[in-house]
Amino acid sequence: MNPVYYLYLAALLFTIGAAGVLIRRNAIVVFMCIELMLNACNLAFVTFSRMHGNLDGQIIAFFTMVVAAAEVVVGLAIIVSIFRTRHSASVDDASLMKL
Amino acid sequence: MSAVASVHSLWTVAAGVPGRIPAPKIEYAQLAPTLIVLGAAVVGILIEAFLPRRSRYYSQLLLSVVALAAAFAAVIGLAAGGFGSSKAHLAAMGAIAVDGPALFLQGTILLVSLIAVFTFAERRLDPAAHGRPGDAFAPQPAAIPGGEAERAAEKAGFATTEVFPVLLFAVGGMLVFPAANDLLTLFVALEVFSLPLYVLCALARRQRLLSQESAVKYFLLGAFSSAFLLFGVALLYGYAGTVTYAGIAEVISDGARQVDPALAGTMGNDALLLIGGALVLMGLLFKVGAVPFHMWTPDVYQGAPTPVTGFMAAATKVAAFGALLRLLYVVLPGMRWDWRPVMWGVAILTMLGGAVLAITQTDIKRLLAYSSIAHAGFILAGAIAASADGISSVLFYLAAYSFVTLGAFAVVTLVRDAGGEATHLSKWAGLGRRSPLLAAVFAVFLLAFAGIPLTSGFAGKFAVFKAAAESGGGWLVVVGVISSAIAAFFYIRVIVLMFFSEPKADGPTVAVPSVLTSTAIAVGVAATLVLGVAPQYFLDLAGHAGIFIR
Amino acid sequence: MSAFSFPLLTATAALPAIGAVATAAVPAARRTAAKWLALVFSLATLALALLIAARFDPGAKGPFQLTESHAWIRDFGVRYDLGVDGIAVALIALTALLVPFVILAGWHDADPLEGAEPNRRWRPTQGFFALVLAVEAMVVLSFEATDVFLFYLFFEAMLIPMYFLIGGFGDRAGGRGEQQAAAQRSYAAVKFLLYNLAGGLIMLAAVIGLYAATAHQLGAGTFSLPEIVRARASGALQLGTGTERLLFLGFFFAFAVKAPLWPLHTWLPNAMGEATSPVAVLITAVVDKVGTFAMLRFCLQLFPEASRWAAPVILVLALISIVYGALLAVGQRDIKRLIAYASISHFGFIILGIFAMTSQGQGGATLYMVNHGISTAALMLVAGFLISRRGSRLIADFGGVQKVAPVLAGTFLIGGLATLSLPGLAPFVSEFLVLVGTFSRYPVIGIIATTGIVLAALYVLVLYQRTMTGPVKPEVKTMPDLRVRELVVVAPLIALLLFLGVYPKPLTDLVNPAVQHTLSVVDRKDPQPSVPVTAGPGGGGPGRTAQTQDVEAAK
Amino acid sequence: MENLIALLVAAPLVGAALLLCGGTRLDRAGHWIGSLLAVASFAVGVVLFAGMLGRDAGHRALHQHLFSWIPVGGFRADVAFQLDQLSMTFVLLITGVGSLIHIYSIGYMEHDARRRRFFGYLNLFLAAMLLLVLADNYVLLYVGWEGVGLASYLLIGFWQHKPSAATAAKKAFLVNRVGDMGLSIAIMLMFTTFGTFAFGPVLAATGQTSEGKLTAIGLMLLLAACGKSAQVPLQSWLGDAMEGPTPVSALIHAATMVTAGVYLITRSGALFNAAPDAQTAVVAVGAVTLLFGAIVGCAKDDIKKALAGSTMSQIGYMVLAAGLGPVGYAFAIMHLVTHGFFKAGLFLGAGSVMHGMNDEVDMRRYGGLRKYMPVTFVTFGLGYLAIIGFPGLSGFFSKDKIIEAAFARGGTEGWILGGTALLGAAITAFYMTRVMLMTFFGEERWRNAPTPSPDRPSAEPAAETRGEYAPPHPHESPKVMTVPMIVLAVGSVFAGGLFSIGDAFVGWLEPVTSFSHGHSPVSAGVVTAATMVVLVIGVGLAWLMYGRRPVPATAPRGSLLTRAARRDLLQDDFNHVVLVRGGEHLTRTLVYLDHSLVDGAVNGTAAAMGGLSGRLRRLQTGFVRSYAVQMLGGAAVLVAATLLMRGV
Repeated sequence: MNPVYYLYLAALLFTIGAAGVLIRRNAIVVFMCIELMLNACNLAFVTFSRMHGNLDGQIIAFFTMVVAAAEVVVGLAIIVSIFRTRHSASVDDASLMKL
Repeated sequence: MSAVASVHSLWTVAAGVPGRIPAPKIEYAQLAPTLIVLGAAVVGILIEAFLPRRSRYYSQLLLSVVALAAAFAAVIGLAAGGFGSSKAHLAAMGAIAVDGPALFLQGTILLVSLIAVFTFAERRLDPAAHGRPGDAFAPQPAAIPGGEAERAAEKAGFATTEVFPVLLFAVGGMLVFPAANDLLTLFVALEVFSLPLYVLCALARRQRLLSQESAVKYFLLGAFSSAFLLFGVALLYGYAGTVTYAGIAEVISDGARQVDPALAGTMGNDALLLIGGALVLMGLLFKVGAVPFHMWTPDVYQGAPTPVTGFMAAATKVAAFGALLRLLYVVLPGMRWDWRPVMWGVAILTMLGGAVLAITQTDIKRLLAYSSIAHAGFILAGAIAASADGISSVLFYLAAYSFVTLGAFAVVTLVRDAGGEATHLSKWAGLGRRSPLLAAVFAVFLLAFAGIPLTSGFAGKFAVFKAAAESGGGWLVVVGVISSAIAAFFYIRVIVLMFFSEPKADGPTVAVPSVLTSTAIAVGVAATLVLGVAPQYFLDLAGHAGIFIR
Repeated sequence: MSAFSFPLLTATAALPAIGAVATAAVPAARRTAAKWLALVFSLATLALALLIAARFDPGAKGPFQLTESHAWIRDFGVRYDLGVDGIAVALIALTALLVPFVILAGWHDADPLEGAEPNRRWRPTQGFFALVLAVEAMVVLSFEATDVFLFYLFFEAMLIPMYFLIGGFGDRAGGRGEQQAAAQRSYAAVKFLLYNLAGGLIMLAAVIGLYAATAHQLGAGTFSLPEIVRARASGALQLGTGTERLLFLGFFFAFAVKAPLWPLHTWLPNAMGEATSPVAVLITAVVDKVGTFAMLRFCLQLFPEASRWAAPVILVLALISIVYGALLAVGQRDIKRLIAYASISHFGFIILGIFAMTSQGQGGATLYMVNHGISTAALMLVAGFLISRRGSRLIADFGGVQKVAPVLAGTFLIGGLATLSLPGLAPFVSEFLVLVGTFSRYPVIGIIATTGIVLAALYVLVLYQRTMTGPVKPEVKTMPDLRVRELVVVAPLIALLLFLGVYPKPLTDLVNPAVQHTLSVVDRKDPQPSVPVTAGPGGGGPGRTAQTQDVEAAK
Repeated sequence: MENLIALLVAAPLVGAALLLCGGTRLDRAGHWIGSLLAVASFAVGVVLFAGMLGRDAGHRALHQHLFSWIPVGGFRADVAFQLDQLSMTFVLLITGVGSLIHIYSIGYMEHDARRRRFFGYLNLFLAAMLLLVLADNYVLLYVGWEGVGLASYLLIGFWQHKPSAATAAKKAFLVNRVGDMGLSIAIMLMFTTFGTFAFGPVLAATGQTSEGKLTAIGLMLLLAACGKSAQVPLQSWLGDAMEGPTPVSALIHAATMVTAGVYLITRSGALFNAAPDAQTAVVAVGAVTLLFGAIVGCAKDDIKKALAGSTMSQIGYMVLAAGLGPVGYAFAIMHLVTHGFFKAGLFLGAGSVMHGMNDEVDMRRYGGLRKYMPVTFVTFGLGYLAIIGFPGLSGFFSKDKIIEAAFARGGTEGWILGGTALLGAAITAFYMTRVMLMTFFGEERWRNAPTPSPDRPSAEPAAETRGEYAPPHPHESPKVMTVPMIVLAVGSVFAGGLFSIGDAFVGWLEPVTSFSHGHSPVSAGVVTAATMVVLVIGVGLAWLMYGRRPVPATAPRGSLLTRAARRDLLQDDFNHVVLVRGGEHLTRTLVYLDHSLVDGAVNGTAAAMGGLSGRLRRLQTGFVRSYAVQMLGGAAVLVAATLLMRGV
């Protein structure tokens, strides 16, 4: 199978993720969409790695996972704390600062 | 030696398959600044875990100061050893560059961080609740604002001393960021310094709702942008088959050769290069706060604890511009004709946008945020000059700007009323009457922002505009000048407010800072004036540091 | 000048700067000490300025004397280059001369309000005098700088202390509320700063452009005026018509704002109206002169071709300034704004003289700068004394002052007569030279400009009539005459006006070589008379009239 | 000898400086110092005159070069004096009449608290006037020219507390400034044409340049002369100038300063001779003014204004004469000198009358005063006879010559000019007789004047305090006032005759002004006879109207011409409507435009920036998702732009 299809898939996933960030209100879901985007990147890395025949892409994918995990830790901490304060996980509620 | 060697051997054994992948060679000495800072951060975590609460503050402070100073000394040592010029090379298997710009920027970041640590550690400003000194951070960030737990924590005199190791982690990431010589390191460094910043933003003692909101905004948008950056990295990897800067640059300049013809569809595909390059640029432009990726800046600057804002505004900008410079000058010079016009547009938008938007601001921190956007535009003008002058002028500007910014935010921490810092501009009315010295100092910073001669702001602005003009960006200079004029308007408005308005009866008081914040402000003023009046030495430094290793 | 290694020029600028710091450091309670300190420093500066004038040799070769040169910011091609020509010497002397008077006249301007609660930190008095000295230092340096960048630096930097002087200290004007007065003051200060900053920033673009051009063509960028002039003369530096014109406009714009030239003038009436009189004097008599000075020194010498190209338009603008400023002065209801518009008219004359590019025009313009400084200082300071007595700036609030305070009225009249360029007083010499110089190249413009002298008479006399003559208004009945301090301020200025009106030769001798140098750089020669008269012009040598009579008898 | 010239100017200058800066210490002696220095200057003048007489005609001119004044490039203005016969004449007139008036003023200003200052101003005037006539170049002349203008301004407005005086002073200065504009343009023209503006070289070089240029210079000089000498169209200030104290009117606005225009034209004779068109203009101005002034003089009830109209008219004669060229220069100057005597005398007489009449100036409230002030009556009467040209008195000789010269112009022009001059003489006789009759003859109308002066308070300060009408007690003035009047009366009687003996005056001036006899179409005798006839007609008419019939104490409405003449032939109204009103509108409009347009443009830009900022701000909604949308959009644009650059 032509590896390019995986690239298309990656692009699609990335777009879905980005759209989700724009559309969804719940911070957790938004966050998950971002994770989806990162995973789309991973897919692209692995695909390119396969196409180029070197391992760089795969290694990068591992790194990305680690980073994403770290991001989850920090992100969840922040989201949970704001949820405790406001009893809401809607990102639209956090709009005190504007203009 | 033996300990280092054993750790090394452990690592190589763990990572490598003998015979197939060569053992990586790590130049520990040349990476010393980063390693010292990250090591200190780890030690800081251990302190949090094992030392009793009352001794944590001083130990953390001491540790941070010593670590940053030591790292700075290491940078100086490296520079003195010629790593900034003749001996510049790529360390850690080509992942990290040890060259002039990297060392200059690392030095700047370390100095800025050192001063930021002082402002982080300031405990005299907040009126002592329950007889306990309070810094700018929430005593128990996990507690619900205004809740029982928070009050108890406050009463017990808790302090979030974790901020110091967190800060050190961020600094560690920033040190790597401008030195990163491949896209993976770039991404990892980006996350390493971003994640601690997200946390730091959420820790304000007062107005915690705003603080948390700023953190969540910063986090979501930051993660969003780093996803774009990562996708850009993926595309560039797809284009070049490698993520090292040199490798990509080589592919760009030589075109697709020695490649499996079957892969020609992706390898050397210009669309991949262009889209990938643009997305990576976008990720960096987000960090420097360039229009149209600036939206987070005002909100985050306003909500974050002011010491953190100061640190962020100064150090992040230095690190991000360093990375941007390296990317533009090392990776993408071959496609200069593609990115320069686009970056011109971004620079123009950023200069004008920041200046125009700042006019109607009413909060001093938001105002400074928009001002930082405008400054990002000026720096961009120099950065895209595509000449050695461009590099050195940006380096100089960054150094000059970061001290002014730190000083300005340090001043902001001093003006307080019952609700904490009084950041609304109307409360600053008549400050010059109440506290002429403070107002004068702030005026100096504002004038430096406005680029009035004899301040560092002017020297920096002149340097970047000169570089831009010499490389054919005459109109960029004109736009820059116009937006400077617009920008002058709101800086002056603040001065008017401070000096020529009658103080309000219920106006804020000016807290008397301890030696820590005083030092920060004093260093800011000194740097502003010295770099303004006698910039030659520092221009020389920046000039010598103006060559990237490739 | 190697034999004389003492850095006189630096010292002249450094002294007031030191004075500023010293004055600012005086504790809050020792206000009077601060005043005296400032006065002493300004007098010492005057002494140094006179020393410069004494050391200066008008006949010496080379454009600049007493030069100092040190490396400064190599990366920007900037050197700390100082040097003076006759024009600069004259203007430095003017500045150093006026500042002591400004200090003396403003002796009580910055005193804290009576009944104000004592504030240990707030030291407006010290601040006022320190700022005045700071302005002096920067103005002197910008007169001395022969490096474009160095000049620019101080040209811009002086805005800051000026800004604080305008916005921070105003008349204790009754009538309006203190709040409203403060609002108008800060509006004026902001307007002043923004106008000038905008001008300065546009100039910055041109400065950078100049650097880029020199760096491109000479190898290393330079800002040295003599070097650039030399390079242009030798052909090593050719800017190209378009570039030169753009750069010229960038420079000129800044100077035209500062000078100020119509239609960039509207900041001046606000600034002069709201500032205290001594500060208004500082603005119009000292700081604004940097603008016209810079036109002469930088616009013309750096961009001779563009200057000639732009001259007709600039002359027309100057002409508009002259007439327009005068007409608006007539229509003012506020004494200080009236003087401000009068100054706009006068600056029109100065610019007219500069761009007429004749030796009379430029020599006259230079004298005009000096004379206008003195005359406006005299008029404005007396006006300030008047205003402070009545607590109002409105002309309509005065009347019959002459009867109660004859000395004040007399000095006011002399200041006014100087403003309308009465022969015998210094401004006449300069105005007449400007007119003659303009006329000899552009007769029509010269003639239209001459109407300025009628309009000047109109606004001065209307002002005098409405304030000083007529029945004594009840509010001015108890007005005291000039005090000793005030007399000490005004009398020397008037004496100087008279002296320079009767014997301006020291000044013309000082200025003429510099003007000739400028003209030679611009490559312009005076128009020759159509009928050259062989007999030496001027004074009557014996026998000449006998010859005349013979000619006439022959008819 | 020539070193004395500076002393002429220096003496009164020192006086002015002393008196104006000396402070109240000098209040008691101020008038003596002032008078003494004026007399000293006169004495120096006499010494110089004697010296001059001692030399032969070709070498009488003296020069004194003091210092180089404004040397810039080719422009060399020096402070240098030239004392030739023309200047000498003026010096003697100025210092002589000046000294007399100083002395007169001692008495006249006795009760004025600011007498010291008055004398200071008078001294200042003398100095400036002497500078004017002694200068050897036009620029220095210009200094004196404006200097006398200043002195005139100060003295007209001496009683500054009166708005009318202050306004009159301002008006005088302004109108003069218009003239001065002419002088400065003339100087500029000279400089560009000849490269110099010293009398000698300029006048010597008139032959070498085009007539057009000379005409331009001449016209500009004429404009200057019109301003200073109150000639049409710049005459409007002189009537108002009568607001000044009477000695001032006598000295400045009758005898000396107003004649400076005649001096200027005569001095520039060589230039005018080469520019006939300019001369024609001069003649026309003179002719028009002599009628204008005379007509105005007929209608005024204010004694000083009537005399002012007369002055205007007489100077019109002089200007007319000066415009005739070498034929008339000498006569112009001669009439100037004799006029100096009799007009100063008349004004001093008027002052004396006012002094005795509670400062009343309205002639309709005089009448029958000859009994109360005999000396004044006699001296005034002699002046009167002199001015109307009564045979044997000064005016007869000088005016007659001018009329002759006017006819000698030849052709239609000659007839018109001569006729005008004759008509002027008739009107002169009329209005002067009217003044004489209304003041010194008829019933004593001042005993029960019905109402206070209607149009305006009288010229003197006492008017301010005057409430109820109290009849004055006319009395003769003190010696210190009458003696100068007597001296001037003597001059009015004999000067003309003296000058005419053997054409002494013409001969004296000839080296400077040159002289040529004109060829009159009518013989001198006929002219003289005609003059006599019109004189009788004028006097008779006046006697019919004012001698036989009683004079109403309030002015009747009068004919249209009378009313127009009272208002200076509507010229002031024209000025008011066109210049004053128009100017006010113009300045008001400009002030408005300056605020709304020039300032508005800048403020508008600032406001637009603010508006833009306010609008752009709304993009910052506070919602993370909207930020993300914008970032995405930005990324898309960035990518698209990058692709576009490559043209992919």
